[in-house]
Amino acid sequence: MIKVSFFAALREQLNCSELNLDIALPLTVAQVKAALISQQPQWAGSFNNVLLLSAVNHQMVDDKYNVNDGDQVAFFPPVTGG
Amino acid sequence: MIKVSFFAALREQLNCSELNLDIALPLTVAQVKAALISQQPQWAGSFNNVLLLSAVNHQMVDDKYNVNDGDQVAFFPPVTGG
Amino acid sequence: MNDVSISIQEHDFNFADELEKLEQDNQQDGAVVSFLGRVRNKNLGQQVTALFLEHYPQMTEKSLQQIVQRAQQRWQLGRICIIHRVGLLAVGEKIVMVAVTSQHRSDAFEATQFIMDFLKVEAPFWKKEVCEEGEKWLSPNQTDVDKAAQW
Amino acid sequence: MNDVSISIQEHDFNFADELEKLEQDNQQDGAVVSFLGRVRNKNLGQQVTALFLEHYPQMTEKSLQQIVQRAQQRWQLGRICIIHRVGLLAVGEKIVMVAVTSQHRSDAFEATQFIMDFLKVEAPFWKKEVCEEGEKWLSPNQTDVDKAAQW
Repeated sequence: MIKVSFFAALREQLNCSELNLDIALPLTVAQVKAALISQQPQWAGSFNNVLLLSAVNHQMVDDKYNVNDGDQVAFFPPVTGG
Repeated sequence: MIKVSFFAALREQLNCSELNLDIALPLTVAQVKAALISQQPQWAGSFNNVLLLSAVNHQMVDDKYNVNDGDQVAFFPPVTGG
Repeated sequence: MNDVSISIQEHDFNFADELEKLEQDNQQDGAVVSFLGRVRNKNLGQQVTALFLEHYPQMTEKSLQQIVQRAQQRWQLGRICIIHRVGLLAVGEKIVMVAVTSQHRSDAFEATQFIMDFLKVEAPFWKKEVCEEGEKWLSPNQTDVDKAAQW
Repeated sequence: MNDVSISIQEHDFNFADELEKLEQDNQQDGAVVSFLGRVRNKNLGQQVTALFLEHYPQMTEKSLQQIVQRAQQRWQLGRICIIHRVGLLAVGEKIVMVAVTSQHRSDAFEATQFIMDFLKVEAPFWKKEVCEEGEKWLSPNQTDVDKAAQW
Protein backbone atom coordinates (compact mmCIF):
# COMPACT_ATOMS: atom_id res chain seq x y z
CA MET A 1 0.00 0.00 0.00
CA ILE A 2 1.26 3.47 -0.90
CA LYS A 3 -0.22 6.91 -0.42
CA VAL A 4 -0.33 8.97 -3.62
CA SER A 5 -0.81 12.77 -3.63
CA PHE A 6 -1.50 15.18 -6.48
CA PHE A 7 -0.91 18.93 -6.52
CA ALA A 8 -1.88 22.12 -8.32
CA ALA A 9 -3.14 21.85 -11.92
CA LEU A 10 -2.80 18.05 -11.80
CA ARG A 11 -4.92 17.83 -8.63
CA GLU A 12 -7.61 19.90 -10.37
CA GLN A 13 -7.48 17.87 -13.59
CA LEU A 14 -7.83 14.61 -11.69
CA ASN A 15 -10.21 16.13 -9.19
CA CYS A 16 -8.31 14.19 -6.54
CA SER A 17 -5.74 15.30 -3.99
CA GLU A 18 -4.84 12.00 -2.39
CA LEU A 19 -5.58 8.27 -2.67
CA ASN A 20 -4.32 4.97 -1.27
CA LEU A 21 -3.09 2.49 -3.85
CA ASP A 22 -3.17 -1.14 -2.76
CA ILE A 23 -0.77 -2.86 -5.13
CA ALA A 24 2.10 -5.40 -5.17
CA LEU A 25 5.42 -3.61 -4.56
CA PRO A 26 8.16 -2.70 -5.33
CA LEU A 27 7.29 -0.97 -8.59
CA THR A 28 9.05 1.80 -10.46
CA VAL A 29 7.47 5.25 -10.54
CA ALA A 30 6.58 4.59 -14.20
CA GLN A 31 4.77 1.40 -13.16
CA VAL A 32 2.87 3.26 -10.44
CA LYS A 33 1.67 5.75 -13.07
CA ALA A 34 0.60 2.85 -15.32
CA ALA A 35 -1.30 1.27 -12.42
CA LEU A 36 -3.12 4.56 -11.76
CA ILE A 37 -4.05 4.86 -15.45
CA SER A 38 -5.32 1.26 -15.57
CA GLN A 39 -7.59 2.05 -12.59
CA GLN A 40 -8.68 5.43 -13.97
CA PRO A 41 -8.30 5.39 -17.78
CA GLN A 42 -9.49 9.04 -18.05
CA TRP A 43 -6.25 10.05 -16.22
CA ALA A 44 -4.04 8.85 -19.08
CA GLY A 45 -3.72 12.28 -20.72
CA SER A 46 -2.57 13.95 -17.50
CA PHE A 47 -0.06 11.21 -16.70
CA ASN A 48 1.44 11.09 -20.15
CA ASN A 49 2.51 14.72 -19.82
CA VAL A 50 6.32 14.55 -20.10
CA LEU A 51 6.70 17.55 -17.79
CA LEU A 52 5.01 15.82 -14.84
CA LEU A 53 7.29 15.62 -11.79
CA SER A 54 7.40 12.82 -9.24
CA ALA A 55 8.49 12.72 -5.60
CA VAL A 56 8.88 9.73 -3.31
CA ASN A 57 9.06 10.44 0.41
CA HIS A 58 9.37 14.18 -0.34
CA GLN A 59 12.34 13.81 -2.62
CA MET A 60 12.23 14.43 -6.38
CA VAL A 61 12.81 11.15 -8.30
CA ASP A 62 12.70 9.95 -11.90
CA ASP A 63 10.52 7.31 -13.58
CA LYS A 64 12.97 4.49 -12.81
CA TYR A 65 12.97 5.05 -9.05
CA ASN A 66 11.74 2.08 -6.99
CA VAL A 67 8.66 2.61 -4.84
CA ASN A 68 8.31 0.40 -1.76
CA ASP A 69 5.48 -0.44 0.59
CA GLY A 70 4.57 2.50 2.82
CA ASP A 71 6.20 5.11 0.60
CA GLN A 72 4.59 8.48 0.05
CA VAL A 73 4.37 9.18 -3.65
CA ALA A 74 3.43 12.54 -5.17
CA PHE A 75 2.86 13.75 -8.72
CA PHE A 76 2.76 17.40 -9.73
CA PRO A 77 3.41 19.88 -12.56
CA PRO A 78 6.68 21.84 -12.81
CA VAL A 79 7.02 24.18 -9.83
CA THR A 80 6.46 27.94 -10.10
CA GLY A 81 7.15 29.44 -6.68
CA GLY A 82 9.35 32.37 -5.73
CA MET B 1 44.96 79.57 -10.95
CA ILE B 2 43.65 76.15 -9.95
CA LYS B 3 42.37 74.80 -6.65
CA VAL B 4 44.07 71.57 -5.58
CA SER B 5 42.58 69.26 -2.91
CA PHE B 6 44.06 66.25 -1.12
CA PHE B 7 42.20 63.47 0.64
CA ALA B 8 42.61 60.69 3.18
CA ALA B 9 46.11 59.28 3.74
CA LEU B 10 47.58 61.74 1.21
CA ARG B 11 46.00 64.71 3.02
CA GLU B 12 47.57 63.49 6.27
CA GLN B 13 50.96 62.84 4.69
CA LEU B 14 51.06 66.33 3.16
CA ASN B 15 49.35 67.87 6.18
CA CYS B 16 47.32 69.88 3.68
CA SER B 17 43.74 69.53 2.49
CA GLU B 18 43.58 72.31 -0.06
CA LEU B 19 45.74 74.95 -1.75
CA ASN B 20 45.55 77.42 -4.62
CA LEU B 21 48.21 76.98 -7.29
CA ASP B 22 48.96 80.08 -9.33
CA ILE B 23 50.64 78.75 -12.44
CA ALA B 24 50.60 79.12 -16.26
CA LEU B 25 47.97 76.83 -17.79
CA PRO B 26 47.06 74.51 -19.50
CA LEU B 27 49.26 71.82 -17.98
CA THR B 28 48.83 68.08 -17.88
CA VAL B 29 47.99 66.43 -14.55
CA ALA B 30 51.57 65.09 -14.52
CA GLN B 31 52.90 68.63 -14.90
CA VAL B 32 50.67 69.86 -12.06
CA LYS B 33 52.18 67.17 -9.83
CA ALA B 34 55.68 68.22 -10.90
CA ALA B 35 54.84 71.85 -10.11
CA LEU B 36 53.61 70.89 -6.62
CA ILE B 37 56.80 68.89 -6.00
CA SER B 38 58.98 71.75 -7.15
CA GLN B 39 57.24 74.05 -4.63
CA GLN B 40 57.27 71.43 -1.85
CA PRO B 41 60.18 69.03 -2.47
CA GLN B 42 59.26 66.98 0.64
CA TRP B 43 56.04 65.94 -1.18
CA ALA B 44 57.95 64.07 -3.89
CA GLY B 45 57.61 60.67 -2.20
CA SER B 46 53.85 60.95 -1.86
CA PHE B 47 53.38 62.12 -5.45
CA ASN B 48 55.58 59.48 -6.98
CA ASN B 49 53.27 56.77 -5.64
CA VAL B 50 52.01 55.04 -8.77
CA LEU B 51 48.68 54.24 -7.10
CA LEU B 52 47.79 57.93 -6.57
CA LEU B 53 44.51 58.86 -8.28
CA SER B 54 43.66 62.21 -9.86
CA ALA B 55 40.36 63.96 -10.50
CA VAL B 56 39.67 67.16 -12.43
CA ASN B 57 36.31 68.82 -11.86
CA HIS B 58 35.16 65.74 -9.92
CA GLN B 59 35.91 63.30 -12.68
CA MET B 60 38.68 60.69 -12.51
CA VAL B 61 41.43 61.49 -15.07
CA ASP B 62 44.86 60.18 -16.00
CA ASP B 63 48.27 61.88 -15.98
CA LYS B 64 47.94 63.13 -19.57
CA TYR B 65 44.68 65.00 -18.94
CA ASN B 66 44.83 68.77 -19.59
CA VAL B 67 44.14 71.08 -16.65
CA ASN B 68 42.80 74.54 -17.46
CA ASP B 69 42.44 77.77 -15.53
CA GLY B 70 39.73 77.54 -12.85
CA ASP B 71 39.71 73.75 -12.78
CA GLN B 72 39.33 71.91 -9.50
CA VAL B 73 42.06 69.33 -9.20
CA ALA B 74 42.17 66.60 -6.55
CA PHE B 75 44.70 63.91 -5.64
CA PHE B 76 43.93 60.93 -3.46
CA PRO B 77 44.82 57.30 -2.68
CA PRO B 78 42.81 54.39 -4.14
CA VAL B 79 39.27 54.48 -2.78
CA THR B 80 38.06 52.06 -0.08
CA GLY B 81 34.37 52.78 0.52
CA GLY B 82 31.42 50.44 0.61
CA MET C 1 19.62 32.37 16.98
CA ASN C 2 19.90 29.41 14.67
CA ASP C 3 21.98 30.03 11.55
CA VAL C 4 19.25 28.89 9.18
CA SER C 5 15.63 29.93 9.46
CA ILE C 6 13.07 28.60 6.98
CA SER C 7 9.39 29.39 7.20
CA ILE C 8 6.41 28.58 4.99
CA GLN C 9 3.48 30.63 6.15
CA GLU C 10 0.14 32.12 5.15
CA HIS C 11 0.57 35.32 7.14
CA ASP C 12 2.62 38.31 6.08
CA PHE C 13 6.12 38.94 7.46
CA ASN C 14 8.03 42.03 8.43
CA PHE C 15 11.08 42.25 6.18
CA ALA C 16 12.94 44.64 8.47
CA ASP C 17 12.36 42.50 11.58
CA GLU C 18 13.71 39.45 9.78
CA LEU C 19 16.86 41.32 8.73
CA GLU C 20 17.23 42.59 12.27
CA LYS C 21 17.28 39.00 13.54
CA LEU C 22 20.01 38.08 11.05
CA GLU C 23 22.18 40.85 12.42
CA GLN C 24 21.56 40.38 16.14
CA ASP C 25 24.78 39.46 17.94
CA ASN C 26 26.40 39.05 14.55
CA GLN C 27 29.32 41.44 14.29
CA GLN C 28 31.53 39.32 12.08
CA ASP C 29 29.32 39.37 8.98
CA GLY C 30 29.73 42.72 7.26
CA ALA C 31 27.51 41.89 4.28
CA VAL C 32 23.78 41.21 4.07
CA VAL C 33 22.15 40.56 0.70
CA SER C 34 18.43 40.13 0.47
CA PHE C 35 15.81 39.42 -2.13
CA LEU C 36 12.16 40.33 -1.76
CA GLY C 37 9.55 39.13 -4.24
CA ARG C 38 6.10 40.66 -4.47
CA VAL C 39 2.95 40.00 -6.47
CA ARG C 40 3.17 42.09 -9.66
CA ASN C 41 0.10 43.73 -11.16
CA LYS C 42 0.92 42.41 -14.62
CA ASN C 43 2.08 39.12 -16.06
CA LEU C 44 2.63 38.58 -19.78
CA GLY C 45 0.67 41.77 -20.39
CA GLN C 46 -2.38 40.67 -18.45
CA GLN C 47 -3.79 42.52 -15.45
CA VAL C 48 -3.44 40.37 -12.32
CA THR C 49 -5.71 40.81 -9.31
CA ALA C 50 -4.25 38.13 -7.03
CA LEU C 51 -2.09 35.03 -6.84
CA PHE C 52 -2.93 31.76 -5.16
CA LEU C 53 0.11 29.86 -3.86
CA GLU C 54 -0.20 26.11 -3.29
CA HIS C 55 2.58 23.95 -1.88
CA TYR C 56 3.39 20.39 -0.80
CA PRO C 57 3.61 20.87 2.97
CA GLN C 58 5.80 17.92 3.99
CA MET C 59 8.22 18.43 1.12
CA THR C 60 8.64 22.20 0.88
CA GLU C 61 10.83 22.80 3.90
CA LYS C 62 12.97 19.74 3.18
CA SER C 63 13.54 20.96 -0.36
CA LEU C 64 14.56 24.44 0.83
CA GLN C 65 16.88 22.93 3.45
CA GLN C 66 18.66 20.94 0.76
CA ILE C 67 19.12 24.05 -1.39
CA VAL C 68 20.53 25.90 1.64
CA GLN C 69 22.94 23.06 2.40
CA ARG C 70 24.28 23.15 -1.14
CA ALA C 71 24.79 26.91 -0.83
CA GLN C 72 26.59 26.45 2.49
CA GLN C 73 28.95 23.93 0.92
CA ARG C 74 29.76 26.35 -1.86
CA TRP C 75 30.19 29.67 -0.04
CA GLN C 76 31.20 30.90 3.38
CA LEU C 77 27.89 32.01 4.83
CA GLY C 78 26.74 33.31 8.18
CA ARG C 79 23.00 33.28 8.63
CA ILE C 80 20.27 32.49 6.15
CA CYS C 81 16.59 33.35 6.26
CA ILE C 82 13.96 32.08 3.81
CA ILE C 83 10.29 32.92 4.14
CA HIS C 84 7.78 31.86 1.51
CA ARG C 85 4.09 32.60 1.76
CA VAL C 86 1.24 30.37 0.60
CA GLY C 87 -2.47 30.96 0.13
CA LEU C 88 -4.19 33.88 -1.57
CA LEU C 89 -2.01 36.99 -2.04
CA ALA C 90 -3.16 40.34 -3.42
CA VAL C 91 -1.15 42.52 -5.82
CA GLY C 92 1.72 44.18 -3.98
CA GLU C 93 1.83 41.58 -1.20
CA LYS C 94 5.12 39.91 -0.33
CA ILE C 95 5.58 36.38 -1.65
CA VAL C 96 9.11 35.46 -0.71
CA MET C 97 12.22 36.76 1.01
CA VAL C 98 15.71 35.31 1.05
CA ALA C 99 18.47 36.97 3.05
CA VAL C 100 22.05 35.84 3.55
CA THR C 101 24.81 37.29 5.71
CA SER C 102 28.49 36.71 5.10
CA GLN C 103 31.89 38.15 5.78
CA HIS C 104 32.27 38.51 2.03
CA ARG C 105 29.93 40.52 -0.13
CA SER C 106 30.26 38.29 -3.18
CA ASP C 107 29.48 35.14 -1.17
CA ALA C 108 26.29 36.77 0.10
CA PHE C 109 25.31 37.92 -3.41
CA GLU C 110 25.95 34.58 -5.08
CA ALA C 111 24.32 32.50 -2.36
CA THR C 112 21.16 34.62 -2.33
CA GLN C 113 20.88 34.33 -6.11
CA PHE C 114 21.63 30.59 -5.99
CA ILE C 115 18.93 29.98 -3.39
CA MET C 116 16.35 31.96 -5.38
CA ASP C 117 17.31 30.24 -8.64
CA PHE C 118 16.86 26.75 -7.19
CA LEU C 119 13.80 27.67 -5.13
CA LYS C 120 12.20 28.61 -8.48
CA VAL C 121 12.81 25.21 -10.08
CA GLU C 122 12.97 22.72 -7.17
CA ALA C 123 10.79 23.83 -4.28
CA PRO C 124 7.21 22.47 -4.56
CA PHE C 125 5.24 25.71 -4.84
CA TRP C 126 2.67 26.41 -7.56
CA LYS C 127 1.20 29.75 -8.54
CA LYS C 128 -2.31 30.26 -9.83
CA GLU C 129 -2.98 33.66 -11.27
CA VAL C 130 -6.33 35.29 -10.63
CA CYS C 131 -7.41 37.75 -13.35
CA GLU C 132 -10.75 39.34 -14.20
CA GLU C 133 -11.09 36.72 -16.95
CA GLY C 134 -10.65 33.83 -14.51
CA GLU C 135 -7.93 31.73 -12.92
CA LYS C 136 -4.90 30.12 -14.52
CA TRP C 137 -2.05 27.95 -13.23
CA LEU C 138 1.29 29.44 -14.29
CA SER C 139 3.85 27.58 -16.35
CA PRO C 140 7.51 27.69 -15.47
CA ASN C 141 9.61 30.28 -17.16
CA GLN C 142 12.33 28.91 -19.45
CA THR C 143 14.64 31.67 -18.18
CA ASP C 144 14.28 30.29 -14.65
CA VAL C 145 15.14 26.78 -15.81
CA ASP C 146 18.21 28.10 -17.65
CA LYS C 147 19.35 30.15 -14.67
CA ALA C 148 19.39 27.20 -12.29
CA ALA C 149 21.23 25.13 -14.89
CA GLN C 150 24.04 27.69 -15.01
CA TRP C 151 25.27 27.02 -11.45
CA MET D 1 9.13 59.54 -5.93
CA ASN D 2 12.17 59.94 -8.08
CA ASP D 3 13.53 56.72 -9.59
CA VAL D 4 17.04 57.27 -8.27
CA SER D 5 17.84 58.36 -4.74
CA ILE D 6 21.46 58.90 -3.68
CA SER D 7 22.44 60.14 -0.25
CA ILE D 8 25.77 60.66 1.45
CA GLN D 9 25.14 61.30 5.13
CA GLU D 10 26.62 61.19 8.61
CA HIS D 11 23.44 60.06 10.34
CA ASP D 12 22.13 56.52 10.39
CA PHE D 13 19.33 55.38 8.10
CA ASN D 14 16.40 53.05 8.50
CA PHE D 15 16.84 50.22 6.02
CA ALA D 16 13.18 49.17 6.15
CA ASP D 17 11.91 52.71 5.57
CA GLU D 18 14.12 53.07 2.52
CA LEU D 19 12.87 49.80 1.06
CA GLU D 20 9.31 50.89 1.78
CA LYS D 21 9.89 54.03 -0.31
CA LEU D 22 11.16 51.94 -3.23
CA GLU D 23 7.96 49.96 -3.19
CA GLN D 24 5.45 52.76 -2.68
CA ASP D 25 3.12 53.04 -5.69
CA ASN D 26 5.33 50.55 -7.46
CA GLN D 27 3.30 47.50 -8.37
CA GLN D 28 5.07 46.62 -11.59
CA ASP D 29 8.44 45.71 -10.03
CA GLY D 30 8.14 42.27 -8.45
CA ALA D 31 11.80 42.01 -7.42
CA VAL D 32 13.80 43.99 -4.88
CA VAL D 33 17.44 43.14 -4.23
CA SER D 34 19.34 44.95 -1.54
CA PHE D 35 22.81 45.02 -0.08
CA LEU D 36 23.59 46.25 3.41
CA GLY D 37 27.17 46.72 4.59
CA ARG D 38 28.09 47.09 8.23
CA VAL D 39 31.26 47.73 10.22
CA ARG D 40 32.77 44.35 11.04
CA ASN D 41 34.50 43.71 14.35
CA LYS D 42 37.53 42.16 12.64
CA ASN D 43 39.63 42.98 9.61
CA LEU D 44 42.62 40.87 8.59
CA GLY D 45 42.47 39.24 12.01
CA GLN D 46 42.69 42.49 13.92
CA GLN D 47 40.05 43.68 16.38
CA VAL D 48 38.39 46.83 15.08
CA THR D 49 36.71 49.33 17.38
CA ALA D 50 35.48 51.85 14.77
CA LEU D 51 35.80 53.06 11.21
CA PHE D 52 36.26 56.63 10.05
CA LEU D 53 34.83 57.31 6.59
CA GLU D 54 36.16 60.29 4.63
CA HIS D 55 34.85 61.34 1.22
CA TYR D 56 35.25 64.01 -1.46
CA PRO D 57 31.92 65.84 -1.08
CA GLN D 58 31.50 67.45 -4.51
CA MET D 59 32.60 64.32 -6.36
CA THR D 60 30.94 61.48 -4.45
CA GLU D 61 27.38 61.91 -5.59
CA LYS D 62 28.43 62.57 -9.19
CA SER D 63 30.50 59.40 -9.19
CA LEU D 64 27.58 57.32 -7.83
CA GLN D 65 25.21 58.86 -10.39
CA GLN D 66 27.50 57.80 -13.20
CA ILE D 67 27.65 54.23 -11.87
CA VAL D 68 23.84 54.18 -11.65
CA GLN D 69 23.50 55.46 -15.22
CA ARG D 70 25.74 52.70 -16.49
CA ALA D 71 23.63 50.14 -14.63
CA GLN D 72 20.43 51.62 -16.08
CA GLN D 73 21.83 51.32 -19.61
CA ARG D 74 22.65 47.70 -19.01
CA TRP D 75 19.57 46.37 -17.22
CA GLN D 76 15.87 47.15 -17.03
CA LEU D 77 15.60 48.75 -13.62
CA GLY D 78 12.81 50.40 -11.68
CA ARG D 79 14.00 52.37 -8.67
CA ILE D 80 17.45 52.61 -7.16
CA CYS D 81 18.49 53.74 -3.69
CA ILE D 82 22.07 54.29 -2.55
CA ILE D 83 22.94 55.54 0.92
CA HIS D 84 26.55 55.79 2.08
CA ARG D 85 27.50 57.09 5.48
CA VAL D 86 30.58 59.14 6.33
CA GLY D 87 32.22 60.12 9.61
CA LEU D 88 32.98 57.90 12.60
CA LEU D 89 31.09 54.61 12.71
CA ALA D 90 31.17 52.05 15.53
CA VAL D 91 31.30 48.28 15.05
CA GLY D 92 27.92 47.00 13.86
CA GLU D 93 26.80 50.34 12.43
CA LYS D 94 25.52 50.50 8.87
CA ILE D 95 27.95 51.87 6.29
CA VAL D 96 26.16 51.48 3.00
CA MET D 97 22.96 50.25 1.45
CA VAL D 98 22.14 49.71 -2.21
CA ALA D 99 18.68 48.57 -3.27
CA VAL D 100 17.31 48.04 -6.76
CA THR D 101 13.82 47.14 -7.92
CA SER D 102 13.05 45.52 -11.25
CA GLN D 103 10.46 43.45 -13.04
CA HIS D 104 13.14 40.81 -13.42
CA ARG D 105 14.93 39.22 -10.52
CA SER D 106 18.21 38.71 -12.34
CA ASP D 107 18.33 42.37 -13.46
CA ALA D 108 17.90 43.47 -9.84
CA PHE D 109 20.59 41.03 -8.63
CA GLU D 110 23.13 41.96 -11.27
CA ALA D 111 22.56 45.71 -11.02
CA THR D 112 22.90 45.70 -7.22
CA GLN D 113 26.15 43.77 -7.45
CA PHE D 114 27.40 45.98 -10.31
CA ILE D 115 26.70 49.16 -8.31
CA MET D 116 28.47 47.78 -5.21
CA ASP D 117 31.43 46.55 -7.26
CA PHE D 118 32.00 49.95 -8.89
CA LEU D 119 31.21 51.92 -5.74
CA LYS D 120 34.12 50.02 -4.16
CA VAL D 121 36.65 51.06 -6.80
CA GLU D 122 35.38 54.38 -8.19
CA ALA D 123 33.48 56.35 -5.56
CA PRO D 124 35.75 58.67 -3.55
CA PHE D 125 35.34 57.22 -0.06
CA TRP D 126 38.24 56.25 2.19
CA LYS D 127 38.14 54.10 5.30
CA LYS D 128 40.39 54.56 8.29
CA GLU D 129 40.30 51.73 10.75
CA VAL D 130 40.46 52.51 14.46
CA CYS D 131 41.98 49.71 16.58
CA GLU D 132 43.32 49.59 20.11
CA GLU D 133 46.81 49.88 18.60
CA GLY D 134 45.96 53.07 16.72
CA GLU D 135 44.53 54.23 13.42
CA LYS D 136 45.25 52.99 9.92
CA TRP D 137 44.01 53.93 6.44
CA LEU D 138 42.85 50.83 4.62
CA SER D 139 44.27 49.71 1.29
CA PRO D 140 42.01 48.53 -1.50
CA ASN D 141 41.38 44.87 -1.74
CA GLN D 142 42.69 43.18 -4.91
CA THR D 143 39.51 41.08 -5.01
CA ASP D 144 37.47 44.27 -5.28
CA VAL D 145 39.59 45.54 -8.15
CA ASP D 146 39.22 42.19 -9.95
CA LYS D 147 35.47 42.09 -9.40
CA ALA D 148 34.86 45.46 -11.02
CA ALA D 149 37.09 44.48 -13.94
CA GLN D 150 34.90 41.44 -14.64
CA TRP D 151 31.85 43.46 -15.75
